[in-house]
Amino acid sequence: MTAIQTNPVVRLEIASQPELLAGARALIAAMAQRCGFNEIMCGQISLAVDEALCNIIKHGYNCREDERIWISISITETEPKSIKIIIEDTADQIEVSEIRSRDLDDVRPGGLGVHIIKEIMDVVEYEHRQPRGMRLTLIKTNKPSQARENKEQKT
Amino acid sequence: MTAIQTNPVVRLEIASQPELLAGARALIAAMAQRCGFNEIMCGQISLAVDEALCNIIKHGYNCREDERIWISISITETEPKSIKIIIEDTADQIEVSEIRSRDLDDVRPGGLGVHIIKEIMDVVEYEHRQPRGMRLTLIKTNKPSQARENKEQKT
Amino acid sequence: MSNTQQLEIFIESEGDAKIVRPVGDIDLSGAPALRQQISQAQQEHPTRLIVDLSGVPYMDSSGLATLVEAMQIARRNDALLIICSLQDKVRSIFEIARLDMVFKIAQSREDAISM
Amino acid sequence: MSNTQQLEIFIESEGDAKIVRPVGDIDLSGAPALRQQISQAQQEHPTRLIVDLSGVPYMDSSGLATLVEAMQIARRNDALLIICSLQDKVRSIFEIARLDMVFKIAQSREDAISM
Ligand SMILES: Nc1ncnc2c1ncn2[C@@H]1O[C@H](COP(=O)(O)OP(=O)(O)O)[C@@H](O)[C@H]1O
Ligand SMILES: Nc1ncnc2c1ncn2[C@@H]1O[C@H](COP(=O)(O)OP(=O)(O)O)[C@@H](O)[C@H]1O
Repeated sequence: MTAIQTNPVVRLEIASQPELLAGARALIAAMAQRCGFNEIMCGQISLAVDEALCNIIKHGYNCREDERIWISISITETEPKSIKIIIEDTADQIEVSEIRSRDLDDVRPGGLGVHIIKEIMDVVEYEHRQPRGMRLTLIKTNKPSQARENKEQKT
Repeated sequence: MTAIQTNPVVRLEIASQPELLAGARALIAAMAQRCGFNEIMCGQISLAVDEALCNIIKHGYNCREDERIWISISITETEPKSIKIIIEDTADQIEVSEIRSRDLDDVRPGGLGVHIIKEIMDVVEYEHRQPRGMRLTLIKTNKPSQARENKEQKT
Repeated sequence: MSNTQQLEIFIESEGDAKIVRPVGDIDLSGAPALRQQISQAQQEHPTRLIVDLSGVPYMDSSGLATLVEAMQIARRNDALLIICSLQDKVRSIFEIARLDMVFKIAQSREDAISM
Repeated sequence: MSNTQQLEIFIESEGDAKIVRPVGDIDLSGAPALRQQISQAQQEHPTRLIVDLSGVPYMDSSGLATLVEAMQIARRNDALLIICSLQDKVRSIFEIARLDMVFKIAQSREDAISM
């Protein structure tokens, strides 16, 4: 599925509380920086993770604050460096095809999170965990020369 | 032992690599901020944790980079808010009395970490974990009015 | 280490414009407070509502949703909603969400007032 | 989100002074590079070695140990080691470690040169 074989160097477990997003973002941004991403990209990668965590809190756990979310982070040692972030929960499993943002032209509050995640990350893969919950795999590779190309292909 | 009964809201597991200290600091600073500490204090609390992690990497694991360190963070819900940080490893157990900094007047490189941790945190407790490794409990309470007093008592 | 900030929200007036100025990160934990302050400012039916983001280093889609809702309410009230003084990182999320063309965005607060 | 920086170290000269200017956090992962750069600057036997910390938002005891070692080497070489332009957060750790009285510390690089 992915070319990255490194063991996760960092694992974070947080309660499903909006107040903890800031801590998760700070950790992700610092790890992205270790991967050589510039400040704007570090901010965007932590935004993508923030959006995924928000969705788990809102949709997966219906805003219950006593549930758990696990985030594991690995960084490849070889160039071009990649950061891989796996986010897991124990929420009800839903069809992966139901996870999608609204049509961007139909402007209304909400419905942007999944779009933001997909715009920022190179790989965005939702799947069912065993025995329960969802797993989201996010990968971003730090290829300065190809960054532009990727973006153009995508849009 | 401690008055704080809250379950940890955040658990972090990192490999014993100096490159990961920045991520741990960023997380701790963001959590300390949730606890209402000002910017200087958030920086000092993450410095205390950084020093404890450095010691585990250097002395506990003899700079082996494939070992693990666990950090759990809890914050009290009631005023005055406290942050409690528990740091655990699986290194060889040593006598708690051996964990102490050099005499500050005997200026030479090193030998300051434990002193810094004790200056910053209100509670600093080392103990043996079962079945192996060490556990360090750090607590800092956000009592603006008493902060000065505590410091004066200590020095 | 971290320049994440606990959100504070200031309400200011200039002529017939009401200005809502949040300072800090706007995420799922901060967006409800912003929503509440904007809604309160809107209840006074100002002809011009300015959201000054100069003090916001970070916003996620919860913040965007709050602003889209505020814009829709402003339209119903025949009021003008202007967002101003975006930091680069926040501007980039408006662009990713393709909302940079949907909102009236001013460079500075002065521009927002005279727009 | 985070203003942690990957460490970069610049070596500059001004008159007979050598200036080592690290930019970024100095922790256990960055201290060895600082040690190596200072030691290299010391091998040229400057009469005055200035460590300009204006670009250092964070330092832990690994950084302090590096500076203490540099000071001891400077003493043996009859050279002057001056540290300048500490940010508040970094100054507070010098104070906690009671090293603020041990090092020669200047407010600015100009002061360090004319000291
Ligand atoms: N982790 C998740 N668990 C369950 N459903 C999800 C999850 N993430 C996204 N979804 C579904 O995808 C939809 C689109 O998500 P998103 O683009 O973030 O917008 P919003 O959260 O504002 O609805 C959500 O409304 C929800 O139905
Ligand atoms: N986690 C630890 N495991 C084993 N020994 C430790 C640990 N932390 C501290 N020590 C001991 O305490 C001493 C003082 O530590 P410290 O004040 O941080 O200075 P330094 O690390 O520079 O020696 C160390 O030299 C070591 O012997």
